[in-house]
Amino acid sequence: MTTGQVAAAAPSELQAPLVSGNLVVAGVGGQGVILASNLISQVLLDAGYDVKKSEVHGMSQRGGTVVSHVRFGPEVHSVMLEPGSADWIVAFEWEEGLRALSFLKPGGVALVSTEQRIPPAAMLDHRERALAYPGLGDVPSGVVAVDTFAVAGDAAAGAPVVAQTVLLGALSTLLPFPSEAWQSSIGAWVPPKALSANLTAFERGRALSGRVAAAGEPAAVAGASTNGTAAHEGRSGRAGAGGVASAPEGAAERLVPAVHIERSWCKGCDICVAVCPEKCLVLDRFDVAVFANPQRCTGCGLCAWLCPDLAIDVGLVREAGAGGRSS
Amino acid sequence: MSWRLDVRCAGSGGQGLALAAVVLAEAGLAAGCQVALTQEYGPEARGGASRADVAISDDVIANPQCGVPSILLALHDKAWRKFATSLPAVSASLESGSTTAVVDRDLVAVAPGTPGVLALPFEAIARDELRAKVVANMVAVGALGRLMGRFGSEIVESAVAKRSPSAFSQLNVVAFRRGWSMMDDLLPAAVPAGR
Amino acid sequence: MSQQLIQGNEACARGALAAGCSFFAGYPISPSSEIAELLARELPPRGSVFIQMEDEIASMGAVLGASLGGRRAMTATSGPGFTLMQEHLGYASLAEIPCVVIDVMRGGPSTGLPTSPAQGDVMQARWGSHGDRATIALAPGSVQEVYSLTIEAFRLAETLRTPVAVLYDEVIGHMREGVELREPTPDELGRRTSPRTAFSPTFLPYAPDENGVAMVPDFGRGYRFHVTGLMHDERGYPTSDNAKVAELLERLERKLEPAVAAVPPERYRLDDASVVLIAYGIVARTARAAVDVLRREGIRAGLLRTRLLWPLPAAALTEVSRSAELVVVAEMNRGQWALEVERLAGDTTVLSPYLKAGGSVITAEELAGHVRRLTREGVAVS
Amino acid sequence: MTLESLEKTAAEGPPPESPATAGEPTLPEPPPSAEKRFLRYGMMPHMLCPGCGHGIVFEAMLRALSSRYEQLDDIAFVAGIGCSSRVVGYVDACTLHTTHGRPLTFATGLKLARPELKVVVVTGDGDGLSIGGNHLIHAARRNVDLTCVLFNNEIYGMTGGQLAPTTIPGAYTSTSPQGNAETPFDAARLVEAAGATYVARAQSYRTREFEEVFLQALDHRGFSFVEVMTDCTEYFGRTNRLGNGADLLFSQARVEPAIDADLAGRSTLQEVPPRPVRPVLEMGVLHESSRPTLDQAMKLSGAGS
Repeated sequence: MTTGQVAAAAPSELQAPLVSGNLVVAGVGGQGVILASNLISQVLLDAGYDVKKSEVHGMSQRGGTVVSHVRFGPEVHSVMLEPGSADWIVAFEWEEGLRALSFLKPGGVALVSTEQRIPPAAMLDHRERALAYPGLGDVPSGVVAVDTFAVAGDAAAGAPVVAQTVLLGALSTLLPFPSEAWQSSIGAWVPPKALSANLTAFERGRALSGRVAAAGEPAAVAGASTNGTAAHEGRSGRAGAGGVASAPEGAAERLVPAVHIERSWCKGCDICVAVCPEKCLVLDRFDVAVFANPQRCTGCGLCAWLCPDLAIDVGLVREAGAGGRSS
Repeated sequence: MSWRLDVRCAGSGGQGLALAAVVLAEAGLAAGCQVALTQEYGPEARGGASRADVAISDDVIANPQCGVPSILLALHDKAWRKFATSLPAVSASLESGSTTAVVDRDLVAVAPGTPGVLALPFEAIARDELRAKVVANMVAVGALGRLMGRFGSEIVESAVAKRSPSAFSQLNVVAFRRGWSMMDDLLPAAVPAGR
Repeated sequence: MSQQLIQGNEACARGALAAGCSFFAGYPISPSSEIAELLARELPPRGSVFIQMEDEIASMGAVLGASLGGRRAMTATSGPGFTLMQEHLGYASLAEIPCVVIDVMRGGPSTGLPTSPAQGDVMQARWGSHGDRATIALAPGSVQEVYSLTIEAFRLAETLRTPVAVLYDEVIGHMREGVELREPTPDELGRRTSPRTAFSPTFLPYAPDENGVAMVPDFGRGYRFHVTGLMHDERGYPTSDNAKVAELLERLERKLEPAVAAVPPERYRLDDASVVLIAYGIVARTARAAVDVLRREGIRAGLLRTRLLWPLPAAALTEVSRSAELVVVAEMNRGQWALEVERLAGDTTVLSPYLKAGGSVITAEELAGHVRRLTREGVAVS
Repeated sequence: MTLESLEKTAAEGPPPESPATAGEPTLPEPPPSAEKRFLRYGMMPHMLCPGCGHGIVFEAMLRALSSRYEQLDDIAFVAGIGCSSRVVGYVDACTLHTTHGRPLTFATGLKLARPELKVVVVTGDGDGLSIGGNHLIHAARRNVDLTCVLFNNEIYGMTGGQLAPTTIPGAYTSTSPQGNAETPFDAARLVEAAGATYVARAQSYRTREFEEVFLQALDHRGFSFVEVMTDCTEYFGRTNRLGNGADLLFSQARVEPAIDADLAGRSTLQEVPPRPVRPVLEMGVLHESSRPTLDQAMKLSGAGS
C-alpha cells in the first residue's frame, strides 16, 4: 500500500465491519486526555455503538498520569480493560504511552506522541525496577511514534495542546467512520476559538495514514521524517532512568528506592510534594518535606530533579530487615 | 522616666508578620508614642524566615534597631531558630527573663517549660475556630497587644481595622479580640491591661 | 645607558612592558590612546594579550579577570573613562585583585577639555568608588618618572594586591623627553602575594599574611575558591558579620601603608624654608623653578614634591607644613589636595593654595608672583 | 512581669515534635547524589527563595557537570549580580562573583589570560540583557570561547520584583503596577544575531533537556549561550497571582496566562492583551555554527603566563 492515499477513503478499505473495540487514551494532566476520550466516544455513540468510558487519574492532578479506557460494541458491560485487550492506544506522552503498552493486544496499534513530560516515574515497576527505560530509539513493535509538534506545525503555535489532535487524525484512519463524523465531534468538544487549529492538526494527522497502517511491521520509525516536516531530535530530551543509580545486579539484592531530605536546606516550597507521582512526600508542620510513604516510592527521582533547594537525594538502599519481602 | 519596648515579629514569608508589626507600630502612634519599625530586607529575608522589629517609646527613639527585643513573637520554627536560639544575646535574655517569647505552639519546636517562652495555639485558633489560617497573625497581635500592657485594646483594635485589607477587616478584628482575651486569661491579674 | 627621546604615554607603555605586563584591555580615549596603540603592537608578538573592549567598564572587568588568571594586567584611560571604571576599582580593592590603571588627566567635569592638561582626578582616584576604599595613586612629574612609576605601580599592585592608579596630565602624556629605559631588577618588579600552602578543603584564600595582604591564588592553579565583591570572610564567603566587615575594611587600608615609604617625596631647598610649595605632577616642575626664582629674590622658599597622592604621605606633609610660615599647595584643579594639606597643617601656618583649572599649566612666574604678593603683604618673613 | 503562671499554661500544650524525628523515615538513607560533591557545604542552604526555579536549574547544571568531571579544578564560574548570579558561590570551583552586568567582561579577560581554563558565565535576564546587554552582544560577536547560561525569570528578583527587559507585556511587577507597557527581548535570538556560535533555550521544568543543551554548550568551541526559562515565585508568581512554585513549574509546560485572570481587569493599558500569555518559545538548540574563537584568532596558547 502506498502512503498518504487513504485519508478520506479509509472506511471502505477496512476488511470487515467493526463490531466492537477497545481503546486506551493516555497522557498526563493538562494534555486533554479526557477531552480526547470524550471526543472519540462521541464519534462511537453517533455511529450507534454502546460505549463505556472510564477515567483513571493518577495521583496528581497536575502533571500526573491520566488514562481513559473506552470500550464499544453492540452492548458493553465491563468498563475497565484487561491487559492485552486494547485494539488501539492513543498516548499524548511518550512514557505514558509505553506504560500503557501492556494493554495492547497482539497486532494492535499504539499511536504515541514523542512529547516527553514528567513523570517518567511511570516506567518503573514498584520497587523491582523491572523495566529499563526505553529511549526514543527503541520503538516497540506496534507503536507509531509521532512527533506531534512537528506534524501539527503552525497549528499548535497558539497552544501546544492542539498538537495532540494529530493523533486523533491518525486514529481516525484506523476506524471506519467518515472524516466528517470526527470533525463534527471535534466541533462539539473543542472551544470555538481553538476549532480551526484543531481541525488543521486533525487533517495533518490523517495524512499519517500510511505510517499508521504499516504499524504492524517492524521498526515503524519514530518521527514524521517521511513527510519531511518533522524531526524530533532537538526538542525531546532523552530521559534517563530517573535519579536512581545504576540498576542492581538482580532483584534478589532487595534494593529499594529511598529518599533523603536534608531538613536544614528544605524551604518547604511544596514542589516535591506536588510532582511526586506516587504522593510519597508531604510537608510537615514546620514546612519541611518528609518522606512519608516510602513503600510507594518508585525511585523515579523527580523530587530530586525539581527540588530547588538541592535538599533531596534519591537512591537505592538495602531494605531494612532482610526477608521483609518475598524473593 | 522614659520607657521603650522592642517587639520582634518573626515568621515565614506570607504569614503576615510585617503587617503584625505595622499594626503594633500604628497602635503606638495612635497612643501618642514614638515608634520605629525596621524590617529585614534583601534575599535573606525571603528564604523562609523574616522579621520585623517595632520600637515603641514615649521618648525620641535614638537607635531604631533593636538588638534584643523585650517581646519576641515567632510563628515559624525557622524564624525562631534564626532570630532567637541562634543569637546568644537573645537566648541569654530569654534565660534571664528580660525577653518574653511568644511562639506558635504547633509551628515552633520548643520544649515545654523553656524559660521565657509562651507557646500558644495561634494557628490552631485561626484555623479551627475562625476558619481562616491567615489570621493567625492577628490572633498573635491580640496576644502581644495585651502582653505589652501599654495600650488599651480599643487603640490596638482600631489599628488592626485601619491596617487590614478591607476584605479581612472584620475577620482580623475578631481574630485580634480572640488573641487579646486569650492573653487576658493567661496574665496574672496584677498586670494592668493597658493605660 | 643612553637616553631615548620618547613621549610620556610611550614611556608608560615601555614601563608596563618592562614590569612584565602581559595583558592590556582598554577603550580609546584622549589623551591616553597612545598607550593602547603601542601595547597593541608590542604585546601580541610576546604571546601577551591586547584587547580593545566595548567600553571602559568592560576594559576594567577584563583586566580583573585576566589578573585573576595570573597576568600582570593594566588599562589606560582618561577622566571620563576613569569614572566608568570606578565600580570595578572598588571591586578590585575589596576582592584584592592586583591591577594598574593609567589615568591621563584632562579638563573636566564631563567631556570637558579632552586634550588639555588638568589634575582634576585626584579626589576621584581617592573617593570615586563608593564606600571606604583604600587605594594607591602615583603622580609622576616627568617622562622618565612615568616610566619608573609605571614599573613601581606594578610592583605595588602585585605585592599589596590592590589596584594602583598612575595619574599624570595631558602635557606629560604627550611630552617627549630623554628617558633612560633601565630594566628593572627582580626586587623592583616585586612578586604577587600568593598562598604558601597547597589546596585543601580548609584553605582560606583571604587569610592575610604578616603584612596584612590576602594570599589569594590565581585561578586554575589547583585552588578552588570564591571571589566576590560582597563583604567576605577569610574563606571568601559572603558575610554580614559586623566585626568581620570592620576588620576587613581596616586591613585593606592598613596594608597599603608600605606605599608611603616606597614612594618618598622629593625635598628641594626645604632645610631653611619659611615658604613651602607643595606640588605634584607637571606643576612640581614649574614649582621647582618658582623656588629658584624666589630664592634669587631672597625669599626662603622650598618645595615638597610628592609622587604619591594616595595613601596620603601625611607625615611628610605635616612636618613641612607645620615648620613653614606659608604653605602654598599648587595644583591644576579647584583645590583637591590642598584640602588634605589644610587638615594636616598646624594653626600657626598660613595656607594659601594656588589653584588653576582652566586647561593650562601653572607657570613658575604665576606661582612666584603669588608667593611674592603674599610676602609683600607680610604673610611670610623672607 | 512574672512568667511562672504563663509557663505552666504554656506547658500544658501538646509536647512539641522534634523536627529531627518528624516523619520518621524507616529506611536507611541513600547517599548524596553525585553532583553534590561539587557543592560548598559551608555555604548551604542557598539564599534562593522557596520554590525558585534557579535552584532547579542550578542542580541540573551540577548534575550535568558531574557526568563529565570528577572535580571542577579547571573550570571557572563567573557571575554578575542578581539571584541567578549568586548560585556560582555554591560551586566548589574557581568562582568569581563580579559586578552587576559585567561578568562577561571578567570572563573575557580570564579566558584570554588562561585559554586552557573552561569558563562558564552565569547571568540573569536583568544582569545579562539590561545593564550587561552591551557586553553580551560583544562577547557573542567576539566568539569568546565560553559558555554563558542566562537564567531568565522575567523579573528582578534580588531587588524586589521590578520590571525586567524580559517581562512580557501586561505583566505586573513592582515597577509596572499598571501592567508592563514594554516589549521584551528574545535573548536567544539577540545573541544569535550578535554572532554566538551555539544558542539553545531550555526550561527549569524540563531539567533533562537543559542538561543536554548545557553539556553541548560546554563542548562547543566558541561563544555558547543557553537561555533557561525559570520561575520567580516570590515576585513574578506572587504579583501576578500564579500560585506557588509547583504551579509555576507546571504552567511552563501548559503555556498558561502570565497573570491571574482576576488581576487582568486591573490593567489600565489599552494596548496590551487583557490576559497576557507567555509566548510559546522555541526550545532546544536554536543555532549552531563554527568560526574561530577569540583566543584562536589571537593565536593564544593554553600555556598560561
